[in-house]
Amino acid sequence: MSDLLLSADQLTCIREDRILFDQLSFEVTAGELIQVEGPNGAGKTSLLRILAGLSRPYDGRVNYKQQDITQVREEFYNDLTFIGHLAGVKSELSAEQNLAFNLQLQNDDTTGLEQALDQVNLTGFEHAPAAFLSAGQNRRIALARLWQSHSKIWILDEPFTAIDKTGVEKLERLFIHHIDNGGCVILTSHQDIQIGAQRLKRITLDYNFE
Amino acid sequence: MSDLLLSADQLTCIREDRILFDQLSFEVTAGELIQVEGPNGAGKTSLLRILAGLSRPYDGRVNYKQQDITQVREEFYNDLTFIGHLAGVKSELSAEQNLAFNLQLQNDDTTGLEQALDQVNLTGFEHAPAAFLSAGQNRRIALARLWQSHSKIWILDEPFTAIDKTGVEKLERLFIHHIDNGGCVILTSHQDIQIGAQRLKRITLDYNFE
Amino acid sequence: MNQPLSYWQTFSIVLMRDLKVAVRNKGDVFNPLIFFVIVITLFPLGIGPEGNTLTRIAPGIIWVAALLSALLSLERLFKNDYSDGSLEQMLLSPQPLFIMVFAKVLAHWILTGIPIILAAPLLALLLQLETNAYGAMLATLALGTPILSLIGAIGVALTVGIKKGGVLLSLLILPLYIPVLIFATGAIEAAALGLPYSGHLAIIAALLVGALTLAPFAIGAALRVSTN
Amino acid sequence: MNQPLSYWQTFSIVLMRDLKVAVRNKGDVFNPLIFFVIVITLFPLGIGPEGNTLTRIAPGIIWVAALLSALLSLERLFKNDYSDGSLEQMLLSPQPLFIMVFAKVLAHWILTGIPIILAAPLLALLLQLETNAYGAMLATLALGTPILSLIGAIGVALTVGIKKGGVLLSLLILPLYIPVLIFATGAIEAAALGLPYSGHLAIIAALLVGALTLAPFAIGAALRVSTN
Amino acid sequence: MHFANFNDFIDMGGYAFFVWLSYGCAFFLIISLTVVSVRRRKSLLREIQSKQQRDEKLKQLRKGKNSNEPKT
Amino acid sequence: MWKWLHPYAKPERSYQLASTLLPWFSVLSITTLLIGIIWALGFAPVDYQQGESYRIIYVHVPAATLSMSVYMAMATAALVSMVWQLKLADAAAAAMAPIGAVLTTIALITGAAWGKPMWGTWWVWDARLTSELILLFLYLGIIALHNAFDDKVLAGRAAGILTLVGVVNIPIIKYSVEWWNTLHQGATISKLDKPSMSTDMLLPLLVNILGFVLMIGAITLIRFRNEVIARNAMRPWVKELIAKELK
Ligand code: HEM
Ligand SMILES: Nc1ncnc2c1ncn2[C@@H]1O[C@H](COP(=O)(O)OP(=O)(O)OP(=O)(O)O)[C@@H](O)[C@H]1O
Ligand SMILES: Nc1ncnc2c1ncn2[C@@H]1O[C@H](COP(=O)(O)OP(=O)(O)OP(=O)(O)O)[C@@H](O)[C@H]1O
Ligand SMILES: [Mg+2]
Ligand SMILES: [Mg+2]
Repeated sequence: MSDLLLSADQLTCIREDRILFDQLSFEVTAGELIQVEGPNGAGKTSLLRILAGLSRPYDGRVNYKQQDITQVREEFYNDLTFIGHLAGVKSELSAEQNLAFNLQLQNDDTTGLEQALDQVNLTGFEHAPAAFLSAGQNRRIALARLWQSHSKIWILDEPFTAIDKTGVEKLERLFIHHIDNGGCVILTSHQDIQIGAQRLKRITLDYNFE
Repeated sequence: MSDLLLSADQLTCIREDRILFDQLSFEVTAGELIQVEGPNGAGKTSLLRILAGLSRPYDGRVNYKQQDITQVREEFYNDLTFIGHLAGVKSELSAEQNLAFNLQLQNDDTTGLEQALDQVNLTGFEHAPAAFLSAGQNRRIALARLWQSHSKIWILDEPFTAIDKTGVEKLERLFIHHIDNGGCVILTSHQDIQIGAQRLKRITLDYNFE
Repeated sequence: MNQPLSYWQTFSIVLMRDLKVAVRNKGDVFNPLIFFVIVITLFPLGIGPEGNTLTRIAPGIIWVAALLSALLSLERLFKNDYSDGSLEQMLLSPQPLFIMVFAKVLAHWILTGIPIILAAPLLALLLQLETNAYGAMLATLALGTPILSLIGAIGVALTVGIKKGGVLLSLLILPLYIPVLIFATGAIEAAALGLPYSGHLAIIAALLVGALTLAPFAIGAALRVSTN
Repeated sequence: MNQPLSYWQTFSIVLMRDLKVAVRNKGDVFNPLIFFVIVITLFPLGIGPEGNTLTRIAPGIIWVAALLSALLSLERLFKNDYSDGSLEQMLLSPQPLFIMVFAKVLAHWILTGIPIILAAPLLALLLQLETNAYGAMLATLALGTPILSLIGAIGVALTVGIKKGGVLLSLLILPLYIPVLIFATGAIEAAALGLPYSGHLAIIAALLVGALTLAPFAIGAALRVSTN
Repeated sequence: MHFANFNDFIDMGGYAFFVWLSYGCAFFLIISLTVVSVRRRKSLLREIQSKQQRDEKLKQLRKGKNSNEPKT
Repeated sequence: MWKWLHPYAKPERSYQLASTLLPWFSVLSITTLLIGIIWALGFAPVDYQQGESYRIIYVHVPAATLSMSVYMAMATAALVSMVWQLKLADAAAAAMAPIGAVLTTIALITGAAWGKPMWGTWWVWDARLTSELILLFLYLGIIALHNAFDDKVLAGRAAGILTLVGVVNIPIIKYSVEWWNTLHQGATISKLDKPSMSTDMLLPLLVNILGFVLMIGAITLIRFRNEVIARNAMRPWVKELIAKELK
């Protein structure tokens, strides 16, 4: 494999004495779109947070380009964009200020904020505090970042939540564009993704009651 | 119309000096399922909160059985179940305690909690504090209430958020059962609803830019 | 449909739920008390351990500490309920709002007022309060702390929808706490000098009755406004 | 990809953002100050208006009030960021955490410490502080309030993932504030008596240097643990 | 006229600082409140106007977009 | 009374009414205040006890007396808005709060500046002084709460509730502070007791009080108009107003 970006190595996650997944290993290379599937409570969010280094697995490790992420934190985070259940949008700041701050933290390009906001249909709302926007518009502020992101690895926990249909389509096109350019996307979603099956890799988690 | 449950009378909603909807009137009778549609930020949540009496419209009024809801608050709320963007689940309490409390407040039947929790696939998690459950499981605790509800009017803001596919199907079956029994459902969702078009009435909101 | 709940049932359901939540958050039960103790011990540290001065100012310190610890714990009264949406559910319930609100305030008092009353004698000892003022101190705390919870709840209800929270709250309600503070410390000082203090107590009791009857409605109205 | 940010840029971006948020929440700018003022006025009300006693205890009151108002405003340092997910984003940023944390603490101090320092002379007037103690009061506040923000931030970072919030926090950090309190009030009292107080100031300055070097790392580590 | 000369008037029988401080502060506070209130009106009107213009612009923009969308 | 008021419950009408009244109030208040202040500073006789410092009374007393009247007016407006659901009453209350706060501040500053030469200290914990300070806090609380809401209508209602709760407390605060003060301090400051004034001292004071009332009226009208505009930004008449005024 030429372009191995991220690999999970024997990950085990135990929550409240329940084994969510055990010795889970997989690899993510450039050009892959991975959907983590499973019913509610299967452990998707837990897996994504472990992959992003936000929580520690009970056992096993996560490697970024063959190196443990806790060793190469700075390089890894420079190459990672994570959007979780919480959007990371400050309700006091405007859409534009929020986006600029998030991009700067990530060493991303902050020219062309307006185009990015236009992509997520927030033209006209750039300067209103996020508190004045709807649930979906708040998620859109967080997602606008993706259009400016230079990082290869995108980890997205239910990115389509609260987004309307045209928005979902636009996001899907962006994902394809991203993996075509050598990136990878790891996401969860309970909605079906309209991307050709050959491009989509699935990781299925299930209740481990056996 | 024999069974007029709820009617909106010339509702106007203005947020941040933008008119979301103007002079909106419609009626909801028993046996109807109404989907409020529109892109992000169109005003769906605002409309549902006005219908439930949680916020006041800029102009116009909402009637429950021909009477202004602010006049007949007690009867109306006895006949209403509202689940919003926030689930109303206390993370310190267990699923069972949460459900029991919500049902009691609503004068609903509190025998058979376990069946209700089983309906939403929470068997085995009844006694764990909600903080230990996943995003979808938390929503499920809130939704479990619907199986025990005696109220006719259900107002649900994006009830399918974070719910997996089998969960969504089950909910749709429940909605049909409810309207067959003389209830009505008003909901928003960005996902398509698999209910025969003849039973579904749509209210479409859009940006008022024309 | 079940039988509608009686007022008393509604009251006890809400009360029990709030107590349950507090017990699950073990900290909630002890923290106001510990804050009270810490604030009181800060004073000898800040002022110097001289006995005379401490005895003079002991009533004031005890009451100011009680006030601040009520204040600090008030946030939790509605804020958590607001941010997880269960306040919304209460507003949408057919049960009368003022009863639910009253139950919540009572739960707050049980969790903050009572521990303070129980701990006060010990702390008075540390501050070398005059021996014959203990009775007055306990009586004023018993009558006064419920007023703190009731009036405080109005402030919390008004600010519950606002991000700023904490500090705005104190600006709103501390001025309203001043009469309680003055009468209560007055009573304790009178008792320390061996003077009668039943007049002060009567006034505090009157304030309590007033707060009990008016506050629940004000709180309810405030909640409906600030969750709009 | 853009040029990575320099330390200084990261620092100023985070600082400016926190100040912007505070200015939007107009209240955030004035409220800690107003709390400070109100707490200070509570004491004369609780203790009685007698000038002599007030003068004796003025340094203690001013410092206890400063401590409490720092404490009450601390919550906002990380809590809001945690609950809207932006703390998570900061932890996932390639920028060094201790710098971002340091910028946040500085913003907190600018918004609470500086107003308190500016208002203190006026309040000292109300409490009839000895005239020759003003200099010492200002010096101790200038050196001491940053320590309050730095140490407080450790406590907030540790409790940010926990629902209980407020009161647990005070339990954690008030004990750590005690040394500052003792040396600061000691210095003011010495100055009031016309004694030299540079020794006390030196100790507070040493505490400040210690806190400045160690706290940002402690805060960063605490954040990683408590958001796990 | 109560005062013999202008200097006496300014001196206020030795209480100049306190008297003029009082009058000065009162004057300053009232005038600033008035000025702030009067200016607020203009800025309010301007705010509303700019919002209206923004809405207008958006209307055009969206119309353009909606007619484009089906083609792409 | 209600019938007479009713047409003015419409925002547009009350805006127009405020606009017609404003010039009258402005002109009258400025002339009255000018007369009063020149009289007070230059022509009123000197007080044999306090010397010229007593001239502070001519700002101190109007500001102090009216600081409380403004609060009562706000409370009345809040009550009206609550009982009759009259939204404009909230706007009036909101318009008055900053004025009350400014008056209270003036009373405090002038009082302190008078206290220094008379009592030798800027501040004592006297009953009146203390309750005036608490009144300032009440005002600041109401203003802060009002600013904390983004929606003007909600802000008005929330501030109204607080105002009403505060009005219940004002007599209690006043009473408690007075009572508290006398217990500790046997000898009260006798100079605060109303001195029996000679008419040539009293007259300019009355003129000044009238001037302050008119001035409060004028500023209230200015601010009231702003509040009405802010609450009706979407109405056509505001659009017309904008079209007329900003060209
Ligand atoms: C910070 C200091 C002071 C404050 C806050 C203050 C406050 C007040 C207040 C609230 C009133 C209004 C009474 C009412 O209408 O019920 C008042 C009236 C008055 N004050 Fe002051 N005062 C202060 C200092 C002084 C000083 C130093 C003097 C004179 C030596 C003084 C002389 C008067 C007089 C003569 C009145 C009018 C009395 C009356 O009509 O009842 N005040 N003051
Ligand atoms: N608290 C608020 N203050 C001011 N304006 C608001 C507020 N909440 C919403 N708005 C405005 O109202 C509009 C509609 O919001 P609403 O939440 O009703 O949208 P929605 O249709 O539910 O959208 P979504 O699909 O994203 O949930 C938003 O565009 C926003 O500009
Ligand atoms: N903070 C926590 N403490 C203890 N257990 C937890 C915690 N969070 C989650 N769990 C447990 O881990 C399991 C998996 O949670 P997770 O959030 O990963 O699920 P998920 O697959 O993302 O579900 P959803 O589709 O609902 O988002 C849950 O069933 C829950 O029991
Ligand atoms: Mg999840
Ligand atoms: Mg919505």
